[in-house]
Amino acid sequence: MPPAYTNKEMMALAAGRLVDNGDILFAGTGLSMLAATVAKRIHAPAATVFFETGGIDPALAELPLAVADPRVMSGSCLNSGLLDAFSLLAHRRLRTISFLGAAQIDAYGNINTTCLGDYHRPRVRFPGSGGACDAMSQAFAVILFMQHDKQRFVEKLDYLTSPGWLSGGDSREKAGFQRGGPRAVVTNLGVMKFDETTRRMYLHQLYPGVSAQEVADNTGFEMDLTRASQAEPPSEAELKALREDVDPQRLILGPAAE
Amino acid sequence: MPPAYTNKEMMALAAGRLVDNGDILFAGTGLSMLAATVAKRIHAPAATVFFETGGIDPALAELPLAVADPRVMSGSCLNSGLLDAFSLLAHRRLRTISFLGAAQIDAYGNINTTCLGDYHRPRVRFPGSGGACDAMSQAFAVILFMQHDKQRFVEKLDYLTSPGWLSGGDSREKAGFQRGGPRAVVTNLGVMKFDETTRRMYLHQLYPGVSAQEVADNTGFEMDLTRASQAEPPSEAELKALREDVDPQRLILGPAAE
Amino acid sequence: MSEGNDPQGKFMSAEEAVRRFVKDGDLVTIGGFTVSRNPMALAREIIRQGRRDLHLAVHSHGQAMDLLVGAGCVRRIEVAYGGTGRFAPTCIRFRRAAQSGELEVEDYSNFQMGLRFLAGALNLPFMPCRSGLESDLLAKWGFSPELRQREGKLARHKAVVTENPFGDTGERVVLLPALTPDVALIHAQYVGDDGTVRIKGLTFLDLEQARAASRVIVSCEEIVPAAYLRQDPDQNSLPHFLIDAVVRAPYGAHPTACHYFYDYDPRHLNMYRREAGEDESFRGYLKRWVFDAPDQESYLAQVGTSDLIRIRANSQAGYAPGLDRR
Amino acid sequence: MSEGNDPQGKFMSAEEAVRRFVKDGDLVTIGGFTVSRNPMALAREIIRQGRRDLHLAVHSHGQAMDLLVGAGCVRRIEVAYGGTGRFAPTCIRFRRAAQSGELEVEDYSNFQMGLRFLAGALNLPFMPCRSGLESDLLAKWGFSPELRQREGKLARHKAVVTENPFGDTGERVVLLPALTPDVALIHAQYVGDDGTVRIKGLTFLDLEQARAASRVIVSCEEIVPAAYLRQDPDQNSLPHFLIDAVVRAPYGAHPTACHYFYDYDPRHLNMYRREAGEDESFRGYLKRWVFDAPDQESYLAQVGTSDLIRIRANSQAGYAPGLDRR
Repeated sequence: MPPAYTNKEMMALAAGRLVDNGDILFAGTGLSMLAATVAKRIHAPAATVFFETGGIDPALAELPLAVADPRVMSGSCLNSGLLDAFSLLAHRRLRTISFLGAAQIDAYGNINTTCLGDYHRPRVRFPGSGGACDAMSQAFAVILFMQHDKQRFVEKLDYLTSPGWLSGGDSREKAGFQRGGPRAVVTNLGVMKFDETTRRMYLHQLYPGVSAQEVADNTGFEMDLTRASQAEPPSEAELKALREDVDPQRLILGPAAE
Repeated sequence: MPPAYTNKEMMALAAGRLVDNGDILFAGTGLSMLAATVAKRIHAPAATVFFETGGIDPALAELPLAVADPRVMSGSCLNSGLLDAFSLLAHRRLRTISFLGAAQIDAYGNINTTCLGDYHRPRVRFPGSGGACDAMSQAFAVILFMQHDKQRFVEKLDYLTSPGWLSGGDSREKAGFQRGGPRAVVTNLGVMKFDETTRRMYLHQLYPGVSAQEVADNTGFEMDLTRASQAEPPSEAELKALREDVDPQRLILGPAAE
Repeated sequence: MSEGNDPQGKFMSAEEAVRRFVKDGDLVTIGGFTVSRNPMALAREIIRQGRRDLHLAVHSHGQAMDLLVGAGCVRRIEVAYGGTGRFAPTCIRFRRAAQSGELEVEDYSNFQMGLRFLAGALNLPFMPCRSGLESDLLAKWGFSPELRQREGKLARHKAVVTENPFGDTGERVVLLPALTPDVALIHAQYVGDDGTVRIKGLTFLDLEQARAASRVIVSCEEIVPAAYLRQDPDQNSLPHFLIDAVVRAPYGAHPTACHYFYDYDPRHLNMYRREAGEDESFRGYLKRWVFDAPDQESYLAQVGTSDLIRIRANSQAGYAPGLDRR
Repeated sequence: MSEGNDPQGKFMSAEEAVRRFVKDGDLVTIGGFTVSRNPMALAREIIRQGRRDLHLAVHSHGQAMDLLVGAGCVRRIEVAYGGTGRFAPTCIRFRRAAQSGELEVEDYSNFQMGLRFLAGALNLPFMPCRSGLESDLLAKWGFSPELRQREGKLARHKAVVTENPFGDTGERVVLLPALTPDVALIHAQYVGDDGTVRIKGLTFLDLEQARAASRVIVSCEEIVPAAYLRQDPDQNSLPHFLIDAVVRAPYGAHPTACHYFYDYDPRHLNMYRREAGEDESFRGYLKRWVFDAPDQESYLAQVGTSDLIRIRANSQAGYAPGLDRR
């Protein structure tokens, strides 16, 4: 019988699998921290993780709960500050991959982490850009985390915090961006990617036990479901690394599977 | 009988006397290094010296021969780099006083440290601006060192490296500078200052034994000589500090007085 | 303060530093980042003294910002992020104040805020930036053009899009106005008895914020002889002549972390999240932790020895390994 | 190199580093400042390999710049200052090459060059600046508009004067184009066996230069275990993944100084000033100190033990106290 696992575990591992050995990873808090650290411990030991706060390639002996956690300052290659970190994010030669979460996303991978409702009198206020707009504007590529539901996968964002593929096609390039844009969206249902030409989101992989219809039902815009394959379930080795090594206190993973 | 002294000694001391206790001094090489360190040892112990290289308030146990001399990195308050140093030079609240030398100066205190003759095929090439243009543009005030002769005190500069009072009057302010400009010119004959209204150079002090006519004979433009007073000769204490404490090897002072 | 010399009268209590250097209506910036090195002792003193109409300019800020906003000291904020990681993904009082409209918010990104402080530090009027073209960070202004015209401290525009004049392609670039705060509040590990500041661990934007500000207040864990810090000037962070006030405040960043001294305090931060959730319980929090504790010493007595010991940093790691952070 | 691990093949000889990473015509920048931490071992290797048509972009530069210019490697230079303090108030070969017209010179100030490297490091297209309005630094262009149009590596303008769009006063501001060198040459005290760089003493513009460049070569006094440098990451300067080549070169900055390792060498610098003064004696200098000494080891044998010992840095001061510097 295959091992039981939670949605969060599947998401962290699905995102981690998108990391290549040698990648330079710009990680945020929460799931992105898990994805980066689990990838580094399983298949990408030469990947380097750094944080917008200036912590470059720390030992990460314990899981940081924020990008300013003192755990990103220990055993590092370099302790610096925000401007140094962003100089690496934006470096012409480094292929920095960024992990980000969001409150809303549209069909072209533009995201909202600022508010719902009117900006001047928001119904719900979120934390804001932080480094998200910078990563979406300047990183080599971005991998996004989302809870998959219609309130979050929307036709039109309440606020466009961070530019993805804008209105698709070559609109991002025309707007003045030199590179980057979202590469994948990892949700609790599967992994989406973006068409090479139209830059519109499509379903790339379904997690075991999830149907394409479930994705459609939870997406507030039209999405191409025809290219989907099945994601590998988490392996014993992946789950062991994630649970015993990366987040033994389940600080980010939350409650264990039944 | 008063003590014998050299021109360079008189110049270093005359410039040093212009320093107030508590001043923040941006020092270059050569005489400016002497002026700053001798002032600090005689009447302005709370003056702070820093260098464009990033050496902030070093101990200066030995005289540096260049602003990148390792002697500006020892016992310092802070070792940083050029951008930090220039942020202090340009700081809105700090009243940084800069010492500079030059190859040519005009009646409004604009200076040339770049070349004689045509810029593209110079007759004589000098080192260039270094931080001089930055100090003349942004320091709170500048004190200049010059050898006093007609080739150096000229009607028109071969190259305007660093802006002084430009064409006089309010031309500096109109050009866009927020503050600063040259306060005094210390030469081997005396000390010049700039008229508060016209911003034209005038003779402020003559060294002992120097006549106003001598200044006129060695100046390539009309200079008001009517306001000149006599400078105090170096005191025993000043000479002792300079010779025994600041530059015992006479690295910058050069040959001693007969 | 220590028994060191104090020729310039820089060393003083938090009460005196805030009284002398933080005024109603000031443009204030605070050092640290989310859960690290927030100048909490200074923030609590600002609340005690009832400062009003402050304009905060911060990047990713958490505990100090949320407390000042919650206590009603802040009228306007320029901000990139309000959160404390897992403890409060969005700062609780910040969220409520933004939603109720009592706080005027102007959003930027972290790189943008970093460049704006850098511009202030280098005395440049603006900075170019490649972040945010076509985003609502540029399109939606929290501070209206009219307000910007009226208030001398605000730049005329939130941002301006222009073309790079040095290339052939008409490449579009964002220009951002410099930030020159009236006062910067910084918490550091060490200050020398001449005022020299040494920060350990990440410096975030503290150095740019301090250099951009007209006045700088530094609270610190330890005051040490200047000669000790001058043995290795490479490690120092800010020169003494930029610092207006130094306040000795052990655990002055609590409940946020101070690298090599103490970790963040998960129990306090979780308790804060619960109490900040409702107006009445938040008033109870302020009473207990700010107003009834008139200085840092009485605040620490309120925290108690067992929590202070539990978060004490391990000398090798710089944090508290194995700390229960649930 | 040391016996450390070298998974990415970064550790190599000066010969290999220059052969692989410095090409004819490259835009090259060098770290250090006048008489300190010039990457001399790398500069000598570039001369040995006969690189031509280099375009140097430097701030205040002395020994390495003058040697490269004198040896005929450099066609163009963007520079703020060419001198070595008291030893050569204007660099000797630089002066001759500028006067003869064989070197094309474009002048900036040090703050301007710093901002241009910073722009490159932050991937910004330009930087504003308040230095140089109404000066010939702006008015006189060393590189003509036509040359700038023809050469892809050059910005279209030396500088542009514009207005600050954020104020009401039409305040004038200088814009300066970013510098993004093909290669940066840096000399550091320590490199970890993973490539992490630690510079002691002043960092000048080395960090901005390295981050702005497409490729980075670092020569160093010592290669040490990465774990040693990671014990105090606050003191490190550049991350391993920015570094393309690491060259172990003890006394690699000689005759310039390397803080905590050795002072500048006054005898050598005075001798250089004399020999650089005439073409023939300068050819003799190059023969003896560059071509007849095919690597750093033979160069140091040529310098000799007594000079190396004489300039050795005192551990407390970081330089050689009492050194005869006349």
